[in-house]
Amino acid sequence: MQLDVELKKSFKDFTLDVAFSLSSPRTGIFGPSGSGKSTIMNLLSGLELPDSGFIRLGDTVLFDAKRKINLKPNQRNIGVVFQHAHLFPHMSVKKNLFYGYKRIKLENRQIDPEGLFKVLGITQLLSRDVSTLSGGERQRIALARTVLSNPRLILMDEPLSALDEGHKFQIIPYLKNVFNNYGIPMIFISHSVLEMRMMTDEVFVIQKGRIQRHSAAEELVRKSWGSGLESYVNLINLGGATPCKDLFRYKWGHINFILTEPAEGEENLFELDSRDILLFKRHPEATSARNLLQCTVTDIYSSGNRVRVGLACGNEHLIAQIVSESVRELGIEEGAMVVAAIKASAFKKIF
Amino acid sequence: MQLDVELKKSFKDFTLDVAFSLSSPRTGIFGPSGSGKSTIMNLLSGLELPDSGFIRLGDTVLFDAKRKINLKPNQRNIGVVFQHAHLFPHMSVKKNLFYGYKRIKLENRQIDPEGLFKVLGITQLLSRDVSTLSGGERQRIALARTVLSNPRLILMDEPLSALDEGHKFQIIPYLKNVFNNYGIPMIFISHSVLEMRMMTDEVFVIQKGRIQRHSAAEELVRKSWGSGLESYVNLINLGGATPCKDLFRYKWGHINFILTEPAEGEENLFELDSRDILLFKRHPEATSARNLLQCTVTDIYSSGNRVRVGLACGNEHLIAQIVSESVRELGIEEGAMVVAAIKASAFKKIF
Amino acid sequence: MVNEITMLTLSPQDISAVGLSLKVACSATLISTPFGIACGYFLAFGKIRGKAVVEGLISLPLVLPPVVVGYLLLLSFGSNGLIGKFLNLLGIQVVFSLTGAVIASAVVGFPLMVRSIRIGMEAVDQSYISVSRTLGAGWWDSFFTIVLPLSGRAIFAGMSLMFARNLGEFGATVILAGNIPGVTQTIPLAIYEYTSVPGGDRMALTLCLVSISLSFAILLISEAINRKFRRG
Amino acid sequence: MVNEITMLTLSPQDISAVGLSLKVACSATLISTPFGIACGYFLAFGKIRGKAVVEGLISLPLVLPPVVVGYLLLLSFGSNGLIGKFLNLLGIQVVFSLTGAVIASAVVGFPLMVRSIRIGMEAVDQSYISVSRTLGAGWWDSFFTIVLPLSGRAIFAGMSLMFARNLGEFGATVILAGNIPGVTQTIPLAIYEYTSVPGGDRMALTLCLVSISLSFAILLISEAINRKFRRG
Amino acid sequence: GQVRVSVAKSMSNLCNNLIVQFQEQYPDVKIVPNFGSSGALAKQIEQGAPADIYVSANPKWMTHLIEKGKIESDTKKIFAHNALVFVGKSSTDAQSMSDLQKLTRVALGSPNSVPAGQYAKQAMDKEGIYDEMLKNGQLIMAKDVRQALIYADRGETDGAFVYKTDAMLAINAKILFEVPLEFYSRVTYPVAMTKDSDGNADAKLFYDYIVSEAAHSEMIRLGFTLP
Ligand SMILES: Nc1ncnc2c1ncn2[C@@H]1O[C@H](COP(=O)(O)OP(=O)(O)OP(=O)(O)O)[C@@H](O)[C@H]1O
Ligand SMILES: Nc1ncnc2c1ncn2[C@@H]1O[C@H](COP(=O)(O)OP(=O)(O)OP(=O)(O)O)[C@@H](O)[C@H]1O
Ligand code: MOO
Ligand SMILES: [Mg+2]
Ligand SMILES: [Mg+2]
Repeated sequence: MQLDVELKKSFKDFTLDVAFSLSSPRTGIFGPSGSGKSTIMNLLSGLELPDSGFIRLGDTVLFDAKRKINLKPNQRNIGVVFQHAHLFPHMSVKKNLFYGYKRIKLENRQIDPEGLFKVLGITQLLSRDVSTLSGGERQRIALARTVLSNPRLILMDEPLSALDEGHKFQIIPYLKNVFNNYGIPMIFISHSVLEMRMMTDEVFVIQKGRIQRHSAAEELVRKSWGSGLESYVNLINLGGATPCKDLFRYKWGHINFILTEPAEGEENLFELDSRDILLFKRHPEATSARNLLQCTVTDIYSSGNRVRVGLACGNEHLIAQIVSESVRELGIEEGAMVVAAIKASAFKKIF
Repeated sequence: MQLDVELKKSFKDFTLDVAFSLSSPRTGIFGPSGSGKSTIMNLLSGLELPDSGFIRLGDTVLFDAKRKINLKPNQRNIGVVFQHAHLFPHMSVKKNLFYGYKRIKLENRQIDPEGLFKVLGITQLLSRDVSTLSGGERQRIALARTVLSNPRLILMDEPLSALDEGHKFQIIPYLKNVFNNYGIPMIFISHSVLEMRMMTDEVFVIQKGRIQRHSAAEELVRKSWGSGLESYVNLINLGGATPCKDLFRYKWGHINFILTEPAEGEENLFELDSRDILLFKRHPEATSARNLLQCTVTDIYSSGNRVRVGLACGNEHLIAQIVSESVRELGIEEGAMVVAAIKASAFKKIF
Repeated sequence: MVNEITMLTLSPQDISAVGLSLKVACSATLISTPFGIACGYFLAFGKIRGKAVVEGLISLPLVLPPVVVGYLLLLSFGSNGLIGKFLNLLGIQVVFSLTGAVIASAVVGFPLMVRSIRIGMEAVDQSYISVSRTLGAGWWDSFFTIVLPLSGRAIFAGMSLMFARNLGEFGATVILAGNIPGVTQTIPLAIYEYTSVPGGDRMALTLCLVSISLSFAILLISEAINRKFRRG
Repeated sequence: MVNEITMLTLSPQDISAVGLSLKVACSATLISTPFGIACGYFLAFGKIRGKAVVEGLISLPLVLPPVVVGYLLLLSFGSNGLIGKFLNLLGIQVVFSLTGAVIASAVVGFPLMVRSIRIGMEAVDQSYISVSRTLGAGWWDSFFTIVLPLSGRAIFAGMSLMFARNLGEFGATVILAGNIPGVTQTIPLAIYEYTSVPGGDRMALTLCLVSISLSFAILLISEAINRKFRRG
Repeated sequence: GQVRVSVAKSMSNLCNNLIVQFQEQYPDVKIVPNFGSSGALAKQIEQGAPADIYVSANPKWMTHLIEKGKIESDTKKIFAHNALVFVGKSSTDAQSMSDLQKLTRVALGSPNSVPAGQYAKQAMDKEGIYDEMLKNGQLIMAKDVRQALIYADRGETDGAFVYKTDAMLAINAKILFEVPLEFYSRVTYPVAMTKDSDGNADAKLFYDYIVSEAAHSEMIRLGFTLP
């Protein structure tokens, strides 16, 4: 997918003026509240009319002010998932789900609803009343409804921010599954760094109606450091779990991790707070930490009294965060060897 | 304050039947959704009529079915803070704040509005339009509005659950300040264990319309273990911070902790995940952990493959959570000595 | 009048009046509904300036005495009137026909229906419309599957209001459609005629009671529909 | 009629009719408003069974032909009527007086006002009322400081609807108050007189235009108030 | 065939009875009556509403239609006459026009719009009491005769000027006196065929029937006087 956009839109005291091209199927738009994220989405989907500019998706011109082209929202084939699910209150869950599906030509119905429902875990909700659904369930239905309308591109406007932490992480794997399985490109709007890292590969950062920069999603976090309170979170993809006594062993590259948490499936994402990695100069003796890794320090960057240490363990990378005092005490410098101790319980399963 | 209650109330498919007495100024009502928490609140405040029973607050009878006494909500002098702030949309922030205040007799106006606004940090909001407030601001206004009405008791029905994590922890210190400064007793309704621990001393656990048990707030957490995923969080009250190189030293009983985070004031609440405490049999040599504590194991309880170890460090107590394998390796048993290592960055400031 | 309620019987002419009234009120309501929905939608969602003017025009039949409304309709639909001439070419006779009664009722009840529908449509969340558009529904599709069902309660309320008003409509009908027994004599016109017959009061009262029962029936039906809408 | 618009002049009698109409429409609207609010509140929040019956009774004047309504009012307020006898003792004369015109207008316009207010009140969130009660406001206090302001838009809409309807009210007024120039002859009654005389159409038209202007003015005022309510 | 008759409402009773009589003789002819106030009927005819015969209670409207060229003027005939009476409760003390000024309230059709009111005004003017009674607020104007009758019947006014035919509808009120014929011009009900009726033989048939003596007995029964 190739999307080329150049748009201007003025409101009373806000002006959006952006131009960008994107080809990554997982793109993020990141920015603070009021920066214009939703406005971009409304313009792309045709719900609002730009003052000038153009929108090209692949080789279809969706909008061109000069050539007076302006496809209606229903002609654009762009799906939208809003912050609030906006399930139609007068329809059953099933009717909601098939609303878009029924409106596409038979030959374009490439998605198997049953399969999608299974992927999203909503098969058992079909007969429920819309008003009885929880927030997470509502968002999954909304997503399924959009996917079933067979869009060429899905825009997601903070689909998770109305959910609490529990629901949020419950729905992310579903989202990822859908986009992996059905290969639909998407633009993900959010002001959460964590969501961005999990959902997108590259990110446009927007501020006051203008695009500030364009970078890889991972960059966002490292660079955004310095704001102070947040610590870096390692996102670690592990393979399937093998029981090992009463714990579980996971493959991480050539290394094994011992975790307290079990997991099903062959792909699992865990969160490891950079502060949960304890560094030793020498191998400690008896300790309650289950994972002791021999690592090489690859880089060191610091902010205030805290230091982030890049570690290479085999082919994999980790970031540990320690205090600057420890750097001196442990003699940490690029190329130095250290032992990283990680408790089996420090890994938090995202999905 | 002494509150004696005996109430029955039946709905179509729900019956509330409770009897309790309470005297603690910080009492919690804890229970799952639909257990009858809000119903209790509505009955206490007079917004709903009990089928039978009585309510006595101090020596005032607010309700007595047999004696046909039923004070109106406005005669009960009980303040309520709801889950949603319910600020009156047609009034300014200021009018909202003084709604109750204007309705009490001059001689009863014991609270100084200016002081309260300062405590709640809302002085600069007075001239704002209600619709421009954020969720946290709205709740603080709602709280101030209730406090200014000079109630003998404040009921709070999940005042935090509509807020996101950031706002939630932002408002808790304000809440605590208010209840400390003005000495108004309160009943706090919630289904969050953490909120309960922070806001209340004793807790009634309610389920399906009946009181299951009555216990100290701390008990709630320890006993609730076994549900699985959650780890125990140590809530640690520390004194004022003293800068110490680029870190900060806090007093905890007779012990000092080294933290990365600064704090103002002489009372600070930090969260320490039980999984962030690493245990060693012997004192480890060079390590990035800033805090090494010599502790005695006081008790051990386990669930699945995880074990919680009670530790005594001087007069203070901590709970560490490790895997059962480590218990064997480290030879942990009641009375054993271990070294607890805690990174300076493991402490998370709540307020 | 009160002591004469004892015998309530309807003459054949009364029965035909009741039938005509029902026919007229139903047709007028049903025919007006699409226009009422269109006007309600325009007033609720339209972004054009001068909505107040349109609203004022729609409210006219409310402000003018019904007899005047009837006279203005007679001017337009009479065989000398603009619309009347055109309809005559098509062989449609409005004056002195049931069609005329329906038109008179429709015009007089219209402002009430539009107000009700407008309030309901103003309460429809725009987001649902946006969502349906992005799901591939065209404007009309979205209108029929989202806007209409979501303002269903208000539409039914408007219809029942108009129906009730139509049951009592006299002034405009008597001018445009005439008062012809069996053809255009609805309940109010029959009541009017009874007042010039000795002992006509009792019969008039009976007809009033019929009107009242009809309107109660409609009220109950519309409440039931409302309740269903509120649930579903 | 159309080619006669050229000269629009009002006779002194017409001017008095306009004045009376304004007086009657304003008084009827203002007097009905408290009752309309009470009924609207009851229908919106009341928990008693049989609300449908109350609603039906309130709707009666809508369903019956205005002339019948006027006749029923005459029965009640006339010197032999129950209420009439009582009021006579107090020295209040309803029949053939401006008071009668006001009562007739109030009764006929009432159902429209109540419907509008009811819809508005149904939209008021009960929680605000609960909150105000726990803040120490008594029932009336809460009603005046919360319920009324929050349903202000609907109340004004109901008032303007009723006012408009009153400008056109003929049937009930003419029976209860009589058609007495300078005393009870409002615009619709004056129009009726003109239309009953051959050649009176031009004068009738002039009065219609006055009515229309008045209702437009009210419409614009109520729109302005609405906008203020939406903002504030 | 079909005959459309526009009948002033005050004649509806009479007309209905005549139609029944007529159709006993001519069952094939369908008479379609339309009842309304004389003015409303005239306006309908003026605007081209279908009508073959116009029976008016107000000669002015007949003249108006003749001026507008809607009437076959040579068919205009006096159909019936009526008499003006004064009705009221039996307790009301009024035996003649000269007693009226003593009464508190008197109802009459509005002289501007109701013919019966015009006749009443004529009578009172003749007696020389109209202007004063009007000034004193003793006169209650009604929109039609029927309304004036209701007022008198229910005792809202001491009495009312109505036609003799209307007085027969009263339940409580009695005829207190008949207004002497010399006090007002004669109450006439004109009837005529419209230009639209052109060539409608059945209409002519009905027209001839109601202006013939066949109608007289019914007129007398209902209180009209014969032309
Ligand atoms: N229809 C409109 N009329 C006037 N101003 C508007 C309109 N829509 C958006 N704006 C303004 O445009 C700015 C950007 O709004 P937008 O909704 O795009 O922000 P956002 O980045 O999506 O914020 P959030 O994260 O809060 O959703 C805001 O200042 C908003 O007030
Ligand atoms: N007015 C009512 N009519 C019928 N049932 C009611 C009513 N109010 C509450 N209930 C029922 O009573 C039960 C308890 O409700 P309540 O609101 O007290 O729960 P809660 O503990 O506050 O739950 P939550 O945590 O979700 O707020 C629920 O099953 C609810 O459906
Ligand atoms: O039939 Mo009339 O025009 O009311 O006298
Ligand atoms: Mg947005
Ligand atoms: Mg609750």
